[in-house]
Amino acid sequence: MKRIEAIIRPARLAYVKDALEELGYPGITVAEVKGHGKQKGITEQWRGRQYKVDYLSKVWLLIVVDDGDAEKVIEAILDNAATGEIGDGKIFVSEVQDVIRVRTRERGVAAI
Amino acid sequence: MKRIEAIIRPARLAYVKDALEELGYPGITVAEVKGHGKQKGITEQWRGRQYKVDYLSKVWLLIVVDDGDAEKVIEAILDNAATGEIGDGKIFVSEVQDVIRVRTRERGVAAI
Amino acid sequence: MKRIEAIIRPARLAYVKDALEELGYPGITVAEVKGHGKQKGITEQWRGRQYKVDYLSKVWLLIVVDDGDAEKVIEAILDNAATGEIGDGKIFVSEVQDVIRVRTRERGVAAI
Amino acid sequence: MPRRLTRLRRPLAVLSGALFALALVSSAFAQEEPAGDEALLDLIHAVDTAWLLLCAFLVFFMQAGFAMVTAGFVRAKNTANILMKNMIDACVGAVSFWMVGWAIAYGMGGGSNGLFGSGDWFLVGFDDYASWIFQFAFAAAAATIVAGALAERLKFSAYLIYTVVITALIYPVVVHWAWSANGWLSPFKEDVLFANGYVDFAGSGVVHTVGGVAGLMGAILLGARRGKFGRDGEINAIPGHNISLAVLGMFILWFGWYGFNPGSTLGLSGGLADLAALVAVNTTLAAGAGAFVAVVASKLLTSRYDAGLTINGVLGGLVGITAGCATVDPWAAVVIGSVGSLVVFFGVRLIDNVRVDDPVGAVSVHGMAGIWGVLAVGLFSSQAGMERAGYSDPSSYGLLLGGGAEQLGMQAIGIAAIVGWTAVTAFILFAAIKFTIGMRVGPEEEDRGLDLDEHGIDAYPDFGPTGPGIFTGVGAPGTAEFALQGHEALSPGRPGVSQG
Amino acid sequence: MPRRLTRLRRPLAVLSGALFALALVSSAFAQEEPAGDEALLDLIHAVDTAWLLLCAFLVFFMQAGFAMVTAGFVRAKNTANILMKNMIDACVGAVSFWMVGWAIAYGMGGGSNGLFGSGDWFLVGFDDYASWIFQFAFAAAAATIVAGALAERLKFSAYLIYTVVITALIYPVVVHWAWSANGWLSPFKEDVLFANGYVDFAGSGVVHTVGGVAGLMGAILLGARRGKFGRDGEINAIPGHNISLAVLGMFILWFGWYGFNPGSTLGLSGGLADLAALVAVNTTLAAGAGAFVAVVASKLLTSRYDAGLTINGVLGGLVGITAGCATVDPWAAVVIGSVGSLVVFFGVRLIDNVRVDDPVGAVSVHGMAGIWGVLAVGLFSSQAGMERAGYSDPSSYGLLLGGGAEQLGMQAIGIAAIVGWTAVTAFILFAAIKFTIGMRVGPEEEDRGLDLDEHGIDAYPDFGPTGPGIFTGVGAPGTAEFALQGHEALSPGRPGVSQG
Amino acid sequence: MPRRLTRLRRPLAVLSGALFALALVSSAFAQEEPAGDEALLDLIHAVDTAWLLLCAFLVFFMQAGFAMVTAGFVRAKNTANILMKNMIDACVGAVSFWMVGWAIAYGMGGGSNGLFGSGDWFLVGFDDYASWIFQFAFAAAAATIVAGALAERLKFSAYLIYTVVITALIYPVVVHWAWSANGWLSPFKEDVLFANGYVDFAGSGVVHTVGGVAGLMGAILLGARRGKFGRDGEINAIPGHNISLAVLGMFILWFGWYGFNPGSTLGLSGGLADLAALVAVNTTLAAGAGAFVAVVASKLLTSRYDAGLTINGVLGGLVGITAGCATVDPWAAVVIGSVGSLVVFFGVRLIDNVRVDDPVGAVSVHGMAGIWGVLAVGLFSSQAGMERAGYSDPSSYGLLLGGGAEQLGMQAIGIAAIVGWTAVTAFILFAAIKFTIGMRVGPEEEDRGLDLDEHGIDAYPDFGPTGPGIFTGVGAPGTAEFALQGHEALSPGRPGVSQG
Ligand SMILES: Nc1ncnc2c1ncn2[C@@H]1O[C@H](COP(=O)(O)OP(=O)(O)O)[C@@H](O)[C@H]1O
Ligand SMILES: Nc1ncnc2c1ncn2[C@@H]1O[C@H](COP(=O)(O)OP(=O)(O)O)[C@@H](O)[C@H]1O
Ligand SMILES: Nc1ncnc2c1ncn2[C@@H]1O[C@H](COP(=O)(O)OP(=O)(O)O)[C@@H](O)[C@H]1O
Repeated sequence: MKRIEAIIRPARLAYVKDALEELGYPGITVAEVKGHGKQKGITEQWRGRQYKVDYLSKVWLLIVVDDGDAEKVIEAILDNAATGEIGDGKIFVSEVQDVIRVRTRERGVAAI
Repeated sequence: MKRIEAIIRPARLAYVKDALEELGYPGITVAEVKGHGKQKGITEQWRGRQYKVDYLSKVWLLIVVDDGDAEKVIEAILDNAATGEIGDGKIFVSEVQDVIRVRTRERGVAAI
Repeated sequence: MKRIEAIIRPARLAYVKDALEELGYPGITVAEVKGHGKQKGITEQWRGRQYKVDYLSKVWLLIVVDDGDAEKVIEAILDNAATGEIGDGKIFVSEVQDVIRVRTRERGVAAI
Repeated sequence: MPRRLTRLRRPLAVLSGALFALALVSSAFAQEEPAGDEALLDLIHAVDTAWLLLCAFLVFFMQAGFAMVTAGFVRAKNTANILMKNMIDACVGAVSFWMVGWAIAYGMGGGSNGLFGSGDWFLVGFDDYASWIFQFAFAAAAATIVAGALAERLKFSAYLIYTVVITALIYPVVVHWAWSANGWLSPFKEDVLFANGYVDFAGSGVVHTVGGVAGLMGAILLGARRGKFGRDGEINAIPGHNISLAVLGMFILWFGWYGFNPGSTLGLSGGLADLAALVAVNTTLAAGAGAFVAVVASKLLTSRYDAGLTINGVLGGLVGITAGCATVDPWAAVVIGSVGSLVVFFGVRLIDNVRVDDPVGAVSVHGMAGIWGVLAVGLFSSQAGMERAGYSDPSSYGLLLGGGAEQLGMQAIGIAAIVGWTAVTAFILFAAIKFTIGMRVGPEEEDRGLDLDEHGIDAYPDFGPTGPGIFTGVGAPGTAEFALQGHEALSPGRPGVSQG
Repeated sequence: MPRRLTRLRRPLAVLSGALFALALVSSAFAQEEPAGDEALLDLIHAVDTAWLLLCAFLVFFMQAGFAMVTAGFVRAKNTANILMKNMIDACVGAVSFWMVGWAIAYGMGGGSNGLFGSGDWFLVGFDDYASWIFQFAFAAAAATIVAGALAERLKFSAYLIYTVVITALIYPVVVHWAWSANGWLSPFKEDVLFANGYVDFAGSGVVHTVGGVAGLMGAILLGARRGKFGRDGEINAIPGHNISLAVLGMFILWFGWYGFNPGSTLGLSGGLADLAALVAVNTTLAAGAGAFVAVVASKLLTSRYDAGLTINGVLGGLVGITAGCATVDPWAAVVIGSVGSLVVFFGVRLIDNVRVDDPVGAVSVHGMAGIWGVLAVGLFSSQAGMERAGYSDPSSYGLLLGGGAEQLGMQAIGIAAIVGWTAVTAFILFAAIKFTIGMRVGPEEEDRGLDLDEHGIDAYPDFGPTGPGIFTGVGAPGTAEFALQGHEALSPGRPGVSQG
Repeated sequence: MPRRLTRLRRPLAVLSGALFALALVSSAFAQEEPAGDEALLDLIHAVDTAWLLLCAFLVFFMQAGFAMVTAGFVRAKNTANILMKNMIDACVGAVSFWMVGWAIAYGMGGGSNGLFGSGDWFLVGFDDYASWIFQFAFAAAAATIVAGALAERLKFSAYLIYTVVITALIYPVVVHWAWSANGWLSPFKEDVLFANGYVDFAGSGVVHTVGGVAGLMGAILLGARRGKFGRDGEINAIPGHNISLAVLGMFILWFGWYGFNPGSTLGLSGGLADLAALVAVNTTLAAGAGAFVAVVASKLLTSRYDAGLTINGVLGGLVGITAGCATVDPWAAVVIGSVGSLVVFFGVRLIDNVRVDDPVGAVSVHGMAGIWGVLAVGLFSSQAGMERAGYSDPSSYGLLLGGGAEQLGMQAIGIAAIVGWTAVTAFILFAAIKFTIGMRVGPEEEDRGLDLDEHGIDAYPDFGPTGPGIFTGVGAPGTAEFALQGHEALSPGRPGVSQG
């Protein structure tokens, strides 16, 4: 099974989630994270003095899927998360050895 | 070594943590995340108008253990995180190639 | 490619980030997490009654790099995150099968 | 006995006590030394002035209440922006009401014509300062109502222009009509239009409806926030960010309303103190009933005790009673407050249904409940109430109490005129802004929140997802300590690298 | 000369100045024109009325203070619930005190019997509106105290019923006993029980102890919050969520207390202004000393300067001085405030140790420090103090100042009666609620927080872990913009999909 | 006619109305019964006293404003600490001003010498309570200003000592100089130094500059916060945590300022009511102009409408007008407020550039704008203004209005003396603290935030990264419920395991 971990723009999450749900992958976990990369940070100011916020708000999205579904899921994320501007984020794919559903103790693909 | 990543209900964390500590695994990292899955979201309302919150508060728990200990740890999590209701969460297990303790630069199992 | 996941002290993040940036690895993702380990928690009090906060604020840092760069990055983290006191944190290294840049759909090392 | 003078309300009534006493005293002491007399007159004037000042301070404090309710009802990312708007309307309002607003509302020079005043520009040669500050606080309240209706998308520069125009022109003209000594609607002019003239004791219509209608015009021209209305016609809730601030704001507003309504006696002497006390009681009961009705209605109709609607319900009750607080009896205040709350309850839905986006419910709370309050005067005022409040023709009073339909008709005419004037002028104003400098921030800016682009700030840098939080931009090696301090650098805290 | 009337406190004393002056003036002017006289009497009445009104407004504003302290002391997930309770008790209290409460406290019709009044129901035929609003504000304060003690687990519907009963019955009866012209404990009745009768100038016992004891009964019947007491007997701290709001609330309460205590002179004329000034000074010193003692005690006994205890210490000092603020000298106010703070300090521990869960310390702050305040009158009142405050028998005064034990005995009887009445009636009330509609939310709801199930809301949707935060439920494809706006949809913001 | 007495300001002026009236009345009624007379005098005194009390309450409420602005301007991790400091200075200030402060400021016993008073220690034998509480509120304001300048690094114990000394000694001496009946700078002494003496109507210099300069001395000795100044000379911005609280605090301060400035008439009778009204108008216009200028300046010079600078701008306008609020005309108030705002704007930069770290801008807002306010009296006071405010030599007035340079010179001398005294004594005080118990927390504690180590608390446990949030330390198996409750344990909520 594949562990797909995507760092995307917060504003694109709704689109990505809807797309995944339509494809039949409702199970996802998300979190607010901060990203730093090529995208330049924001300049804010405090009582007239400017400062740079180097970390931008991003959404971290975790979805574990069966090997065969990985490409479909990745495509869906790419289609809905991309704006073409710097800062769209990354997808990291790695191998998961086991998945367990806490409620039923099912294991493996059945548990996804 | 195994990287065990569990998504559980916030209310069960204390039980899981205590169980792990008793078993001799005090080192864990946790974070607040939001989950979406089969469990239906909450309906809230704002000045009389209802809306659905699709993401539920979950705890993400990360614990890296030696290969031999993985099953024990998974069992402990399952025992203490399950309520039997939809939304209990998932455990994902993957391989970790190396662990380093920042303080001592120890590596591998010694660093866990 | 390697997925390097470090749990470090919040106060050390700025040093680590600067070091990584100088080495030419500007792309990182961070989040606020809480850690529990050998480091003892904080005792707070509320209207005169003390209680223990078992979880300490930590920063979770994710950086994916090419295999050859992993050691350099790990060294940089170790150099800048260590204080020598209990609670400095851990680095977990695992294998990433694929990296995709959302903006360009580039894959693999090119996408890092 | 100069009874009529006693009851001349704005702005002359502030002198009423003194005049009343003067008449009494001078007849008595006609042949004597005027000394004790003089001290008494001085004191009467002092007491009336102090009442006006203290109530003005309370009304001013409502600015804090508006700021907190409105801030609590928007998202965190637009908080600094709405607070800036709330600050600036009071501040710019002070300056423009000093320069122009007062002159148009109450200026006595240059042959007033019933439509607008003129004279006392910049308060030169003017000395009724207590009246000015009391009226200023009302003008600022009218102005700030609009901020909420246009929240989360209106440009700050557009608001800056709007706020000058409403405090300098739109609102003062209405005041002149309704409260000056020769406004065409005014109950204080020599020959009132009919019945008692337009009776709006503390300004349900003059202040609140003006704010609400101006907000409505702005909201129509501005369009809804992104995401408020779905493509398939669905109406989305967009929750605010801080219910604690909103409740605090509600309590501050209620507190300030004790200056707004009781202070509108404009004095204490000559029996006005008892009137102020009754007004305070009516205000309290209307607010309480409004909240109670909102709680019950929300439980019945939405299945939960809705906090936002309860806040709106209190305010609806308060706005509703504002016009009739001096002329109705306590039981009627309970009714008026209850209905005011329902007006808000259903008004909020109505506004949504006609696809106008009013993030804080300003149009319903101030506009609609304000209209209700004005009409309620014509329905519920008692004969004794008209008399004790000093209106000229107590034989016209509340329709439901047998006082005929005349007063109700007068109220309808008055509020129609106010709504009409405000709607037209505010529409022109906002349209002019829209087609020149533009009203609305860009869509990306709106998504990011107005705080960042307009003000370069996070309202809560340590909490929100957008703030730097525990993450710092300060490069570690570049961080040193102030010489006198001598600590060794350990870690840089949370500051950002200065660009300046 | 109706001198005794001058000192009749609630509610007649409001007339005192006028009567006092009337006596003086009418004797002087007996053979003259009464005109200047009439203006003076009008003004005296106006000034006394205005004082009562302004102080009532300040006391009302304490609602905001209670709301903020209590909200700050609970967890974020129960914030909207506690705020709703704070709003609704003021609001429902207004209505029920109008209908019933006042009649039982001060109603003059139908042969009062020393136990409860009757008459002036719904304020029909009533005109002492300033007194009503002042007394209402006190009733609302007594009611709201209980919200804190029962926070984080009491059902909203249960609170709604409770709040009607306390403002309509439980509290008004105590007021009748202690402050009406023929209450059996009252120092203002013809023949006081003994000594000066029960002396409780502004209500340490009448208001605060009533609230504190009712809260205690409720907390006992309700049980502790889940997690407060461990299986092995450990007592867990459950920190609140917002120390900024709590401090703000404390300052608002202190500010409001300047209406509560000095306003209890019920007038300014006839020398009462100087009494009010002394009362204000005593109030200030007791609060300051209370905070100082709390800071020192917490440092010594818990090793840190405890912020929550400091807030509680200020309030303990204020509650403590409330009964004796007019009859003690400043040095004694410092002592009373200091002890009041210690009473709270140890009271909080005691309540924990007897396994009662009082999330905000209401029982200690209001109940216990209130009892201390009542007793302190019998310990520290000076002879001159009793005299200047107009009590009937200044030869009985503070035990520690050589005034004998009589007054202290009278105080003990009074507070025992108040505690007894409140404990019994509140217990019956809460038990009746418990065994009919139920007092307590279910355990899952308690864990989730009351905001969600009772009110369908997150108090802070953008901050807390439970709020939608930056995550939205709006389906992207379904999101469109309001027609007039014309922006292309980019991203949906944070709204949820409407269900309505 | 006792004209001079009428105008004696602090603390005698409170009697002015009464004395003025007494003179009038007694001459008139010389041969008659003094009865109506007596009632009138009583009422005059009552009204003057009530004004002082009500304004004192408003000034006291500024403590809440200071607390909120300062808390909003620091990081979340230092919030409880700064709030504790704000609470404790009002509280300790009350006690020390009762014991010592008043005696030094206004004590009449023991041959005052123009430098400091003596007598009325502990208020024994004293009865001008209204004056005491008014003056106390000012002392507390002066004290609390410093908290902001030293925020985020000063030890709580150091602050505790500082607060005693400033309210007992440093501030009272300045008051004696400037406002007592024989202070060497005072305009109310028999022979003023020259011109009208040092004119500082409500205390731009006496209160605000004292606070600002003391803060500056403290900040210099304390050193900058870690991370404020970089090694390579860069100046880092360290944003605060809560702009909502800061705006609320600003509005509370402005509201309280209506007690501060208009209340400084110290009475209402004898024409003072009209003076108070003018003062209120000037205060309003200066604040409004200050905000407007800050908004425009920040837009032009930083490209954004800066919220923090707008708050500072309002305060700069208010501080600026405080000295001259009674003697300048409204147009001049607009100018003074505008310049005051610019003084703050550039002052904030200047302070940064000289490498002093003032986290909330207290030095600029109170210190610099205070000096500006004092000088502005000598520039803009009108002749009529000097007269109506009762100063002794109206022929010296504002330089820019043709009143000569004398008054400006007198103002310069006065403020130089105040700055000198405060700088020297505050420096000694802070140096003594630094070299005994230490001023500053350790660097690790500073990084962690002062809340944790000094107070053992998180200001926002549910939001911030440091709080326990949804994570609990309660061991699940050890958690049980209170017996009466009977729920089965499901989950432990968020409490921590008790250690006590
Ligand atoms: N090597 C990396 N490891 C982990 N996260 C990364 C890495 N590179 C980028 N990211 C994340 O992706 C986000 C976007 O990267 P950025 O370089 O700004 O733009 P783009 O993805 O368009 O090239 C960053 O904010 C960061 O959160
Ligand atoms: N495929 C998945 N990938 C990542 N997280 C998942 C996945 N499926 C479920 N989750 C997480 O597990 C939580 C519980 O899943 P849900 O389907 O609601 O109930 P259950 O685990 O009882 O079947 C979700 O809220 C989500 O956080
Ligand atoms: N086995 C583990 N799995 C996941 N996170 C761990 C593990 N052990 C430690 N951690 C994380 O590392 C942090 C530091 O660990 P700790 O034992 O306190 O000190 P040290 O790393 O110096 O030995 C913990 O707070 C926790 O977040």
